[in-house]
Amino acid sequence: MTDPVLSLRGISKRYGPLEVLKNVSLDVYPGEVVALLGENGAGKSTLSGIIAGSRTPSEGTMTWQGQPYAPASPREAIDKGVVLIHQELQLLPELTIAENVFIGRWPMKNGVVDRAEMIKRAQEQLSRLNLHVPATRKVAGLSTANQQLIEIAKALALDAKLLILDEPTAALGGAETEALFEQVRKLRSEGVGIIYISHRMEEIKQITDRVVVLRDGERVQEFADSATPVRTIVESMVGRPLDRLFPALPVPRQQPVLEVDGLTAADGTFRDVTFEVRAGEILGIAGLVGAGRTELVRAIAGADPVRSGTVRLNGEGLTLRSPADAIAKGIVMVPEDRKLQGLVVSHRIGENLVYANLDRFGGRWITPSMKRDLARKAISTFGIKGRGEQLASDLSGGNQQKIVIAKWLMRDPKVVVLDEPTRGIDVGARAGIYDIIVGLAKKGVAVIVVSSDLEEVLGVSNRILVLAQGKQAGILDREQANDVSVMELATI
Amino acid sequence: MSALDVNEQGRQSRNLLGWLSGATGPLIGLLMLSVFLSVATDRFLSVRNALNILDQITVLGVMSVGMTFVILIGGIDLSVGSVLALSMMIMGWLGNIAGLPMAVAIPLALLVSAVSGLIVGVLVTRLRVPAFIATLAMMSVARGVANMITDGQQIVGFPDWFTMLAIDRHFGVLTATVFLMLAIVVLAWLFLKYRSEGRMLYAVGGNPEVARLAGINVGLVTIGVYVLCAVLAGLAGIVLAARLDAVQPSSGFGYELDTIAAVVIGGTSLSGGAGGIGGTLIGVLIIGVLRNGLNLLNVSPFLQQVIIGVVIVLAVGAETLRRKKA
Amino acid sequence: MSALDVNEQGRQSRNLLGWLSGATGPLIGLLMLSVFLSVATDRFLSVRNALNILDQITVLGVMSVGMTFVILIGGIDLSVGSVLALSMMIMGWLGNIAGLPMAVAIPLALLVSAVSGLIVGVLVTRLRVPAFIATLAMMSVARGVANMITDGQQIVGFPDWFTMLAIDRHFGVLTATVFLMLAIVVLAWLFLKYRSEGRMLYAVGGNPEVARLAGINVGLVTIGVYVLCAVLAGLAGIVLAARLDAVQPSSGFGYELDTIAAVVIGGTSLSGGAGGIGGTLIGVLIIGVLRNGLNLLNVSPFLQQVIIGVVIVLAVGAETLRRKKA
Amino acid sequence: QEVKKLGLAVANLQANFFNQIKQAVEAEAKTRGIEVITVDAKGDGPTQVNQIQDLLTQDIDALIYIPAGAAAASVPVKLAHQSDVPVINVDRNADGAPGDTFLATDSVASANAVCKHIIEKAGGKGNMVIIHGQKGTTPEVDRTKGCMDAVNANPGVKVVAEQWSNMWSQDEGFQIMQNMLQANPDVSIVFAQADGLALGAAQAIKVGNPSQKIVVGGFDGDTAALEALKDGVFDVTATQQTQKMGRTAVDMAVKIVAGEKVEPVQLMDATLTTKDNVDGFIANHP
Ligand SMILES: Nc1ncnc2c1ncn2[C@@H]1O[C@H](COP(=O)(O)OP(=O)(O)OP(=O)(O)O)[C@@H](O)[C@H]1O
Ligand SMILES: Nc1ncnc2c1ncn2[C@@H]1O[C@H](COP(=O)(O)OP(=O)(O)OP(=O)(O)O)[C@@H](O)[C@H]1O
Ligand SMILES: O[C@@H]1[C@H](O)[C@H](O)CO[C@H]1O
Ligand SMILES: [Mg+2]
Ligand SMILES: [Mg+2]
Repeated sequence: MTDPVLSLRGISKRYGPLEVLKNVSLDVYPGEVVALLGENGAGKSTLSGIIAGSRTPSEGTMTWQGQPYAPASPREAIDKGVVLIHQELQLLPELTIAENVFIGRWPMKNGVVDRAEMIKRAQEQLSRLNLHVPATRKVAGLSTANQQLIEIAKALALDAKLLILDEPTAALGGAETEALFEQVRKLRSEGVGIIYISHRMEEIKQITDRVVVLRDGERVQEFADSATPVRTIVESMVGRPLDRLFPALPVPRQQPVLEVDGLTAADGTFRDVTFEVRAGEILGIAGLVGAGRTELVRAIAGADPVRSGTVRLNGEGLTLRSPADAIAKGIVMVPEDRKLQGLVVSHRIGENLVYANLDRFGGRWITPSMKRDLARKAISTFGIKGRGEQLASDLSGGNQQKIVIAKWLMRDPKVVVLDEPTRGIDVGARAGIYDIIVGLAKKGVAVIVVSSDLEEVLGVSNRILVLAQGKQAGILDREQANDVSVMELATI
Repeated sequence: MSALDVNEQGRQSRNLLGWLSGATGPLIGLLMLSVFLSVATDRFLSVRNALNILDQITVLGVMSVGMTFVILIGGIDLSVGSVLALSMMIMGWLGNIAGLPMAVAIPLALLVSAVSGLIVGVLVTRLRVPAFIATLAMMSVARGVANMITDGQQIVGFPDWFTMLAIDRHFGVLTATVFLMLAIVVLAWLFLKYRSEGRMLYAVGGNPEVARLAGINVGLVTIGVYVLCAVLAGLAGIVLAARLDAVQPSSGFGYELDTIAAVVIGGTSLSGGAGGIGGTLIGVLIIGVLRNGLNLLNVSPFLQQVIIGVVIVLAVGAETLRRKKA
Repeated sequence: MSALDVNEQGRQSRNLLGWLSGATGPLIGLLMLSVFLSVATDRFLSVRNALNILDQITVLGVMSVGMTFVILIGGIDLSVGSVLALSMMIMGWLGNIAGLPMAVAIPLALLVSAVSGLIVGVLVTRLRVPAFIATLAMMSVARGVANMITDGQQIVGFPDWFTMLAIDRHFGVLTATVFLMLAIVVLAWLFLKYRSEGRMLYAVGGNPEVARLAGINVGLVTIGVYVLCAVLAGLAGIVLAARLDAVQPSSGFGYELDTIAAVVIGGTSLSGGAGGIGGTLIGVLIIGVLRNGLNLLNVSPFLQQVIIGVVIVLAVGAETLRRKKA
Repeated sequence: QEVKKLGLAVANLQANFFNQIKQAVEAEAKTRGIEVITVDAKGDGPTQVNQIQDLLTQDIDALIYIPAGAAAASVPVKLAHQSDVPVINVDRNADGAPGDTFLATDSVASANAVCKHIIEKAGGKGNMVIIHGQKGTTPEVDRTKGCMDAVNANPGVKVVAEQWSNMWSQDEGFQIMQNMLQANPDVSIVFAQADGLALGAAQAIKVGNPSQKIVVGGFDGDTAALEALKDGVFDVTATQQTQKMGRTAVDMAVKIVAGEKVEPVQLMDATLTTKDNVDGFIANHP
């Protein structure tokens, strides 16, 4: 075999007393895709950051193409050909797509930025990913999925010798993912070394050559063959046998709780949607990226205005002018983006729990003990790894997501809407969230789950509503629903 | 998880000073300043001087409470100095020229202040004018109106009981105005800490979209905060009128920056969502003690400006250094 | 994907007025204001008055360019008025009292300004002092030092060629100082628009972490911008000295708010990353035309304050209304 | 009793006039071996009240007090008297609570002389503007009165605009005059109530370059203004006796503390100063 393009030896990383990476070694060869797997908080992003020069290791050495390698800044790494697609979107919403794609390395001519060239080349990158959006458009207002594609285009535009993709598909649907994989395969065939991080186990088999598993900052195992059964890999990740991902669904009761009739968004993103959700039922909503799923559920939760149509709760017609209206009636939503919409990440867990329940404290003094009780209850009920006085930003993604769910469930809602409830969450934690969802249904709550993860919608839904370009393409019963029938409707 | 626990405990102990929310550096600064002044001048450490300092910070203290609220929700209010002047002039005109009793003139002055805050709040929430611009405009308008009331003239001489509010030391200690300031500080502290309405400010400042989705009426909170800030600025004007036994439309010029400085020195973040009244009190005291101390030290007026700037940077920078080390 | 495409392309057309980046509302405001003044007074619409306005906005214009840079990276600079005064006093002292030729005194004054900007930049990037506090402190320090140079005295009377820079209308049209301002505006516009260093400011202001990860040296950019802003403030001081034929340490008091207002009225966002010089020019012109127009209309100074406030809000609010409709 | 420590509360050191008095007080005190503590209110009344509290904390024996605001002038006097510290008001006095003595220029008479001079120089007629000092302060009120007497005696003179400054500064003078010229391009007489204002106005006129000659009168005899007067930058001023005021203030403090009775009001002359007699004042400021 050829020499590795990158070698890590004994890499450790400490934040104060907390050891995030312990003595990790890794080789990446040209023309291979290495899967880097591990639970939330295992240290995958930290390791990526170290390789890409945005964090410095506490101990250990790296070798790049046979030379010692210790990048002091991202710039240094980029110049050498080490390119990282960050887990979090790193885009500037006020700038155009083209400028974002070439950020910091704008093509120059005669000492000035060569706009025409920049736009042309950016547009090329976009079409490689089947993204047909003008490169001169601002990033602000693009859907998360499209932003993720731009993030990928940014990396493709660089002349990478090593490409690290940190959960690139968390926000992508099937078609986008396929377009991405095509590019990854192409790069691999050109001899680029690739590190691929994901929580979507089905992708591992499709795209990676070799699997490396991290647990609690340690490299615990390597599977040379990506055809290793998923169960084996997952058990290596979580360090214990995992029985099942999806719990059994309860049988819904008869009475409809939420009835939506002819609902149309004020801006027309979705039109004429009609469905009902019964007590104890989980309704999945599927569709391609941009189909209007998020907008639909936001409207039901009072977050966005509607043009026409009705929403009834237990037979009572509702006028929802704000989230407060919906919450007061018992309709709550776990939004798509927990960092921007779900949590004040710079505040404590206890505070975040309080924020969703302020009306219940109305007119009373909120004592520290009340906050403590609230936090204790949420943490024990949902098995959250964390403490009330911790900052939300200090928790792993899965635990953050549980907080967002928990803050609403303290109120005994009648309808719970979850938009992409497991985006970026590891398998172990995902199982925990599915348990919560099914637990809600068992208590008689009407649940709506929006997801781009087909396996997930299929796994937790009694019925699946499919949206296609803002229109209701159909509703499938659990028995009829499978990847093929859902995708058929979604691509009408 | 054991490594984590150690870390957690490290954080925990720091939270003992939690009520200061980020103002530990400034508190250390204040203490060091006070120790230095106690040694360097024999007048500083005396009950009399302490009471003087309290008198001197009354106006700034009252205004800073309102500004803390505004900055906590991620806003800013440049109009406080002008609203102070407007309130003074309204009260002075109603009381001394229109001849209404002070007990009527004062509430009306506060009402006018509230209206100015209401206008700002509506501009910010409905017209989406940035708070900086809305309050800058109000700063200009309120000053103009304050001037127009008497065509720029001062009004001098209020009833004795009124001016005595700022002079009479009850129980030999606190004047009514100082007492008022302290009461406002304590109430505001309790409100922010323990009332659900107070916690809302943190949510709104931390992330308005999260707050909205959590069912908080962000617009109403914002308007309420600007009204409160304006009313407190108006009240500061009344306090100042009592202290000066006169009102003048140019009063309070430039106070907005002093007030914002006090709040930010006290550790409240200009981006909103973090900080509190405890820190603001320290910020106000740093400014008050510093000015008082420099006078007692007989530092020449121009050099005072230089020293004030340096100390402010040190007080705030110390907090960063402390955090870096921790 | 076709529905998506339609949706995403809708945004494109609005970019035609892209060079104004959000200042279309203010531009409409400026035009309406000008039309109104042309009708309401016969003196407004004349070459002579237009040149007067240009003269009058020179100092504000030069300072606003620097402030635009600072605000674009998400900062703020409250020290510009004081740095202006410091630069004036340094130049005046070196030129008139130490007797150096102006050609030496002026660069030295600019150098001192640059150092004050450097200090701010280092405080902001290294000590992580919020820009508001760092520049507030510098505002106090620079003013104090400016005062100490002559113990608060003004210095009057410069060489004729120097004062003529602000008076002589070359080719019967532009004074050297107006020409200087226009050159700075054009250069800054080109720089921000076409140089990669200029684009970096947008990246840093949009999100410093993103910029850092993209390999941009955020610290250096930040320091550079504060130095530039201080140098332009110093240059504005030289321009003002030529215009007044005198220097005085109290000059430029309160200019920081005028300058920030001009930039923000021009559509540059206080949170950074959006806006530009085109908008700032409009903001400066709105302020200049408004003051000039109100004088021509013989509006009393107090009423002027009220009207200025109202027009500023309208100019900025119009942008929101326009967007809401669009 | 003897004076060992003097408090000097200045309204605003940016005005040359006050700066001159400050320097005179400090010089005089030095020759008598008295310590002076100086504070500068920067034009803000409340700041001055705070500063005087701090002066009183330091057990000063007497207070020389130049009120900052027009309002608020009475509180410091009351505070000082509460602590049994005598007050020497300079330049400005408060109706409600006058100092133990008040030293000032006879602004009514001197302003009258200045205005007479500029009106005469303009040929006894024309459109006139007045740039006032800080509204409501003693000198502003008195100078307005004195000047208006002269204006009213000349029916050919019309006051077409009046504006007030806050800081008596050159900046303000420039700006105000520029505005006035825009609204009233045919002005031919300017009375600026302080030299700072007059210098600013003169420069605004130079920059504005009007076709008619404009006569400018000032007040104070500032150091820089006297030089400018010599160069013909403006036409006339009234030179106040700042050195004497400073000296007298210290003297009064010593006398009052010693228990001597002094006059409650002591007005000094200001000399009408033009190009012709300016040299003497430049050489030796009264
Ligand atoms: N700046 C920091 N200070 C302290 N702890 C940190 C910091 N950054 C990361 N951590 C901690 O390091 C651990 C590893 O984080 P990392 O982001 O690498 O995990 P990950 O494997 O990428 O997880 P995920 O799958 O959720 O993305 C976590 O426990 C995290 O809380
Ligand atoms: N903040 C926004 N501003 C403007 N348009 C938006 C915004 N977010 C999404 N859109 C647009 O609205 C349309 C529907 O997006 P939506 O987010 O509802 O899709 P979705 O089916 O939920 O997919 P996703 O998985 O991306 O959430 C898309 O065309 C998208 O570009
Ligand atoms: O009399 C003085 C002087 O004219 C000075 O220029 C400013 O303040 C006034 O009170
Ligand atoms: Mg990660
Ligand atoms: Mg969505």
